[in-house]
Amino acid sequence: MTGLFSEVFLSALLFGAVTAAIPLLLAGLGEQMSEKAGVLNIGIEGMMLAGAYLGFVGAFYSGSLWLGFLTGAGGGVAVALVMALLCVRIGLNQIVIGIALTLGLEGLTALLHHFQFSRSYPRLRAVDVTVIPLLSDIPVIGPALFRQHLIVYLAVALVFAMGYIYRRTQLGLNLQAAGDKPAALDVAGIDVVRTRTVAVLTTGALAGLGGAYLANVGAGLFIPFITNGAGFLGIVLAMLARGRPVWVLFGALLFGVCLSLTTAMQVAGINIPTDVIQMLPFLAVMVMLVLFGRRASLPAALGIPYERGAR
Amino acid sequence: KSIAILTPEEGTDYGWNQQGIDAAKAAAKAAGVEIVVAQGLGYGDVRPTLRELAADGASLLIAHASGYNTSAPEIAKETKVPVAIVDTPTGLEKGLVADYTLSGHEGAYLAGRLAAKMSRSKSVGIVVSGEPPSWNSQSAAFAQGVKAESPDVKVTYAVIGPAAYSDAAGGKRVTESVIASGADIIFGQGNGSSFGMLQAVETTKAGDGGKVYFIDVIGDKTPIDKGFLLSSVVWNIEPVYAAMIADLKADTFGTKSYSIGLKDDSVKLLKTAAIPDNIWAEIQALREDVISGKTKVDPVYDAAAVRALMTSVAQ
Amino acid sequence: MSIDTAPAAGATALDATAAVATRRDIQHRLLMTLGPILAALIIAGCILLAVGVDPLAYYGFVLKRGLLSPLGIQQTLTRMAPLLFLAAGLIVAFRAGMWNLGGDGQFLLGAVTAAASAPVLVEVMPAWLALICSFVIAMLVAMIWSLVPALLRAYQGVNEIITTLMMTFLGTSLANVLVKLMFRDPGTTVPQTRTLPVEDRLPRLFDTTITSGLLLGLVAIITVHLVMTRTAFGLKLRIVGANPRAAIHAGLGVPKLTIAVFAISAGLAGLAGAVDILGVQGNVRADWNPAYGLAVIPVVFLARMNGFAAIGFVFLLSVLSIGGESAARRLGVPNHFTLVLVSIVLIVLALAEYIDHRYNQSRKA
Amino acid sequence: MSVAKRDIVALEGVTKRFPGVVANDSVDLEIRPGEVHVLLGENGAGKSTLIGMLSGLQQPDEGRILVDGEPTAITSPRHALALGIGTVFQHMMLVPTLTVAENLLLGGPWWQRPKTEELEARVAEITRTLGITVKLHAKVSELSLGEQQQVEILRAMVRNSRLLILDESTSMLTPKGIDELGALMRRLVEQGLAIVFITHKLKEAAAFGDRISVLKLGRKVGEIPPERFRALGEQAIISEIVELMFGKQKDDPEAAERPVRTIRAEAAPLLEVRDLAVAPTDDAPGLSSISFDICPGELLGIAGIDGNGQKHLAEALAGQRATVGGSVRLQGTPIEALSVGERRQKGLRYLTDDRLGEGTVGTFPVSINFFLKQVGAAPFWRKGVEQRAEIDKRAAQLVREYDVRTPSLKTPVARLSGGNIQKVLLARELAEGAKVVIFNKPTYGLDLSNTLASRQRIRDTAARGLAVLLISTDLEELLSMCDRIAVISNGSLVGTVENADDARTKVGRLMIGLAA
Ligand SMILES: Nc1ncnc2c1ncn2[C@@H]1O[C@H](COP(=O)(O)OP(=O)(O)OP(=O)(O)O)[C@@H](O)[C@H]1O
Ligand SMILES: Nc1ncnc2c1ncn2[C@@H]1O[C@H](COP(=O)(O)OP(=O)(O)OP(=O)(O)O)[C@@H](O)[C@H]1O
Ligand SMILES: [Mg+2]
Ligand SMILES: [Mg+2]
Repeated sequence: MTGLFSEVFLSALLFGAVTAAIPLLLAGLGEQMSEKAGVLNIGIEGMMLAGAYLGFVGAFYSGSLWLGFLTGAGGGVAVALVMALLCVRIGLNQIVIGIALTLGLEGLTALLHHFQFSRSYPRLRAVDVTVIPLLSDIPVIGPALFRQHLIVYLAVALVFAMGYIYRRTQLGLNLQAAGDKPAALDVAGIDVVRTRTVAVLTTGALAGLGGAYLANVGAGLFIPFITNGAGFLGIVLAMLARGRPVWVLFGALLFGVCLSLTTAMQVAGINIPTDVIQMLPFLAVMVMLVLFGRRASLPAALGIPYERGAR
Repeated sequence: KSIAILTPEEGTDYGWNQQGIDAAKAAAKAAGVEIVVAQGLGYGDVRPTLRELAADGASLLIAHASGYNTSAPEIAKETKVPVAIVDTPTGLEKGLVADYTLSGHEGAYLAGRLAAKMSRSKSVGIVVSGEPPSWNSQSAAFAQGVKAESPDVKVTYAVIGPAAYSDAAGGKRVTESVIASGADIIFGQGNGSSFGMLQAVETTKAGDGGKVYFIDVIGDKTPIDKGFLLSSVVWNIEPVYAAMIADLKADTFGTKSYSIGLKDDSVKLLKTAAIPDNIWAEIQALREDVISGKTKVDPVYDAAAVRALMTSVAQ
Repeated sequence: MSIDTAPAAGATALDATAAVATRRDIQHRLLMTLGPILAALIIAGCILLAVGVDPLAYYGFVLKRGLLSPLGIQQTLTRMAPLLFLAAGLIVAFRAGMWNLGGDGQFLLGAVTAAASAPVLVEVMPAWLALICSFVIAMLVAMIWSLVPALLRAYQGVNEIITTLMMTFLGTSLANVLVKLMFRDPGTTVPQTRTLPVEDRLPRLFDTTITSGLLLGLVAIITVHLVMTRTAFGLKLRIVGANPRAAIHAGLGVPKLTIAVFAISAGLAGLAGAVDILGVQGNVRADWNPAYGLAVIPVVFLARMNGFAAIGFVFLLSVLSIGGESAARRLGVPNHFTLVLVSIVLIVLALAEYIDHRYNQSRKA
Repeated sequence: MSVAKRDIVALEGVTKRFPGVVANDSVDLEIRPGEVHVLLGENGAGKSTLIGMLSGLQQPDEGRILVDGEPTAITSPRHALALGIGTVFQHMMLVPTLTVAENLLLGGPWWQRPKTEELEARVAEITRTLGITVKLHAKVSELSLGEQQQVEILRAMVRNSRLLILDESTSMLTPKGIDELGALMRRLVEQGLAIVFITHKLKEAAAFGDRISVLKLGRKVGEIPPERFRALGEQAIISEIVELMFGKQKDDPEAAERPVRTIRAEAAPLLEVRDLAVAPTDDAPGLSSISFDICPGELLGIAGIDGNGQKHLAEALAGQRATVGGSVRLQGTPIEALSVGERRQKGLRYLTDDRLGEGTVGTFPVSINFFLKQVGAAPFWRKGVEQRAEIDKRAAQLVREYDVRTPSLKTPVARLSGGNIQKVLLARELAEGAKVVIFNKPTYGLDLSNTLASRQRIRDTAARGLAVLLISTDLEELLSMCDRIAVISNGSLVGTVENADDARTKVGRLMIGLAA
């Protein structure tokens, strides 16, 4: 089998794994922030779709990928704004609104695509990569990991930035308090609603960015339902990661690698039904849960709207 | 008098749905009947739509998806309105159910020959988003064509994933991997995800630094091509629908299966500027051989069989 | 996410004033449901206008095709059957405080096993018995599928949102594998299970095309409602849901109840799959996933986990999806618009409930 | 009025309404530096609501609040903090998953790194003057309730409050802790702070206060200004308060005599516990070799500082917590292997200290909460089907018998006042078939009249010949009721004392680790 796998191919596989992992990573990091602050954000799939659509529109009409990422993040924020308004400010049920937003954006983006692109199917140019000197010369790993678009490095850097925020800043304390005991945060003089709103909007920005990456870099185009459940995977990753950004990264990479493994096995001509291979990442996670499935430490106030002085 | 066609997705995909709808429109126009298009119905339950169309007076319901071949005959019996279904040659019923099994395998075989002739790297790839029978038969025939042309040419087969019809990112990712494994011609089948494949072809260089070419199926993506489309196995379903309408009028509906093939150009290979004339001439000669029966191409519909075949031709 | 106990109260009211109050309450409820729907239709109408479609014509078709025409209403009622089972399953889980988000996986596995067993069984036994056996098999398979999340939650405290989501991804894949590799109909090239003949399926009601699965669904959801509100078992589950620590304090076997909740909830989802197959579809095709579960979840919340209210909302959802499909076709809007419509209706209903609640509070103060 | 003693905060005609209740009804109040202003009143009198408005959690519906003489709308907790109003709330307001230091740091500008060093220095300074120690780097969830309360007081200090509000802050403290808190308050007012101190214990009010205001049903019904306060002795103050609160003259109501009961010495113990052991958890030490007997009609008290294993003991006896050794016999039959329900069947009852957390289901009607531990039992359920008429009948009976004040049987139990919720629990646990009853802090958070009523219930229980285990952190309560008092410390019983004249000192010695 080794003969089959040229260096170029292996590195393409790894590259593919990273490309598939980045949207999951961004969605997972975003969801993690909401959950930390006590908001179960089921609408993240809708935020990703909004990001994918607007991100593509931005990149396509401006010709600039960066502008695309910006509009994509903006799209996610716009949806998050609705969520923040309805679920954080006035305290509607987060699951109802989350699912409704996801359904609505599935429909809306498909509708817009139909009227706008369903005849022309525009596609973007190839993505410019930033080559990291020296590191990119490492065989196999180099081209896969160190010849990526700048946003990929930024996304990975974000993991560590988030870790820093959570552990070392007042904002991190605020977020954790908002999720574990919002009343305590409130009497400490920090507005819980504002803190949670910030968290939800950040989620929207990250999910939107993830969607934009998926459309602009992952696919190079937009089609309806392009996210294919990536948002829900993000929720799972965030919950598995127990508040640690690094674990979101690991989880996202696991999924990406499993996807590439599927391709690798097929190219190697191993005759296993794809449906079976496709179950691999989920099976892996389930096995992990069964083996190490200690109590997932979710924030105590997760899913519960905060109202000052309510009893 | 009117006929109705039902498709799972919108008829703007330069593929299965669009070819079906365009053909039905053309056939209806030629026959002077009205046409009702019900598109984007999804792969769920179409019985409500079938019943409604029947109640609205359609005299033929074309259920243009293999997913509809259980519900449509049932509704035909219930409402006594004739239906046409796909991929079910055994389901014929006089006056009620006709089958049209569309397989472009003959065309795919030619595409395989073409790809083998044109591949610089002696390596071609097949990327599919799922494994429905009509795609399987083309994947298999394509591989057979490649091997018939030159046993040295490597064929790589990759499925994006189950129900990955809209996974454009997956299409791009898998296609890029296949290109990295050496392929410089991609035979791609997928609905939404085929645009991802196209994108991969357009943005990835082959191993020798040259262009990678794409061979499409069913529809004609020339209008949106950026110069990477090598060919397409184009299906023209209009003759099938025309024959159905004729049979309906002649009271012979439901007595035969309809199909498409190279013979009447209902399956044909698209000629693009990327194909040199001499190679195109050779392909045309091969086409004659297939039509005359000198070359036999048997369709393989089963996914497991296709994968077994791919394993055997991979090396 | 509090569990509402209102239906438990108020039921003993029998005297005249209470009857008047109840009637006013029902009127109020109706107003608070129809009002928001109207508002949602107006908002969605603006989107229609924006894409150049006459909203009145659109809604006209929705009403006509989903509700008022004999054909339309029959389709609507038929569509309700699996949704009712799913809603019943979710009511059990949500009232017991367990977020079973794995309905789609359980539904599909139930559907596949029902589709695999029924055509075989009808050949060896009377059709009615075969149907019953298939229902039981579907239910059991779905129950077994829920065992992993149930055990993890009951004995390890692993959050069930993660596990049920994972199991639904897995279940969808597994259902495909089963269809393609194990239960495939050898008689066709299309990857699907064998087809249960129309005459062996669940009988239709009277002379219509409405499946008797509708009745089963109604029975299921009403039974669930009564069990949850009127029996000791239902009360135990509600205690677990409302305050798990109180359940332990009161000596309830929380782990066992947890497993029971998952089993019942998943079993009902499995039955939902079976009723769709045995009543309507007749077989399962590869890659088939109607994803009903996702739309039913908010519906159950909006109904405040009340079975009767859920019936109403499921009806609404069916009207919108059947009528919307038809209207979209006639006016050249992509079918996806139905999703937008449903989403807006859900959001506006949730908002209306909030405003109503606020209004009541300020009136009391 | 002297210039130096200008009000820091004054309330003028403040009214606050909630759905169905007027929590504060045009209340006037002056809060001055250098004074401990004690707020008294029954449960629900509106004390905490008043505090809520001072700390920015709520806004008055009518009236105004003056800060330094200026009418000020205190719009948010942040605003209150900025005005120098620091509050220790009745309910714990710490984030359990953060460390003490992090909790103290909460509230800083969001973009900054927490200023840990600065905090440490400041805390060191404050704790030195206050004479307390805190574990800055321990997680709050690992602290005992008493320690948590200290952290909250510390937090108010760290923020440089000019006005410190303590809402029932002594409820979790030991007698020694209470005295220390009293001394601390004294030092603080001497430094020029103003303090508002809320308590249900009249002795504390008399001992620590300078000025007393009494609330009743949301109205201020009386005030004892400092001049009068100093003029009166403790007894006089208490009887004046009692008159204000209850309107009838009565001497120190808590000093009810312990009725002399005779326990037949030869009677076999109803409950025998031998060498009971429980594994430790995050928030409490494990139990080791706990042994004691209780005879019919006997009232055994368990004294000790909160968090020394009392809850584990109660839960292990009730069957809610797994044991790792030892035996429990009820009327001679071993019950350690039985489940919660089976033990209840045998007559073992456990009245939890966590009324809303585990004792009741807050959203369920009062009627159902009477039968939470009997779900499925006849005659309230037949063949598993709820018999609503039977339930309502019996519930109505219990409501009458135990004087539960509830608008209706259908009212969600969480809407009731703490005292009334406690009555529901008492009714549930003492209903037919009880033989051994464990009371865990039965009067915690209750006002005077409810406390007295509950204590009477407990005495009556023992008088009926039941064995009673009374766990309490309130030494006075134990001394006034028990036959014997055992002291628990760090998970084991360090001694048992007959409740005779010198019991107070003996128990006190045991509690601080000396031999009796
Ligand atoms: N959220 C609420 N909504 C409506 N009424 C309430 C609410 N909370 C409390 N009440 C009512 O206010 C009254 C007093 O409640 P609170 O909890 O303050 O009582 P309490 O004074 O502690 O009682 P007790 O003296 O018996 O301990 C109760 O009779 C209750 O019915
Ligand atoms: N957020 C709220 N919503 C509704 N009612 C409330 C609310 N907060 C307080 N109340 C009601 O206002 C009244 C006063 O309550 P408050 O908590 O101020 O009493 P309290 O004097 O502090 O009693 P306790 O001694 O039990 O602490 C009670 O009847 C209570 O039920
Ligand atoms: Mg109270
Ligand atoms: Mg209070």
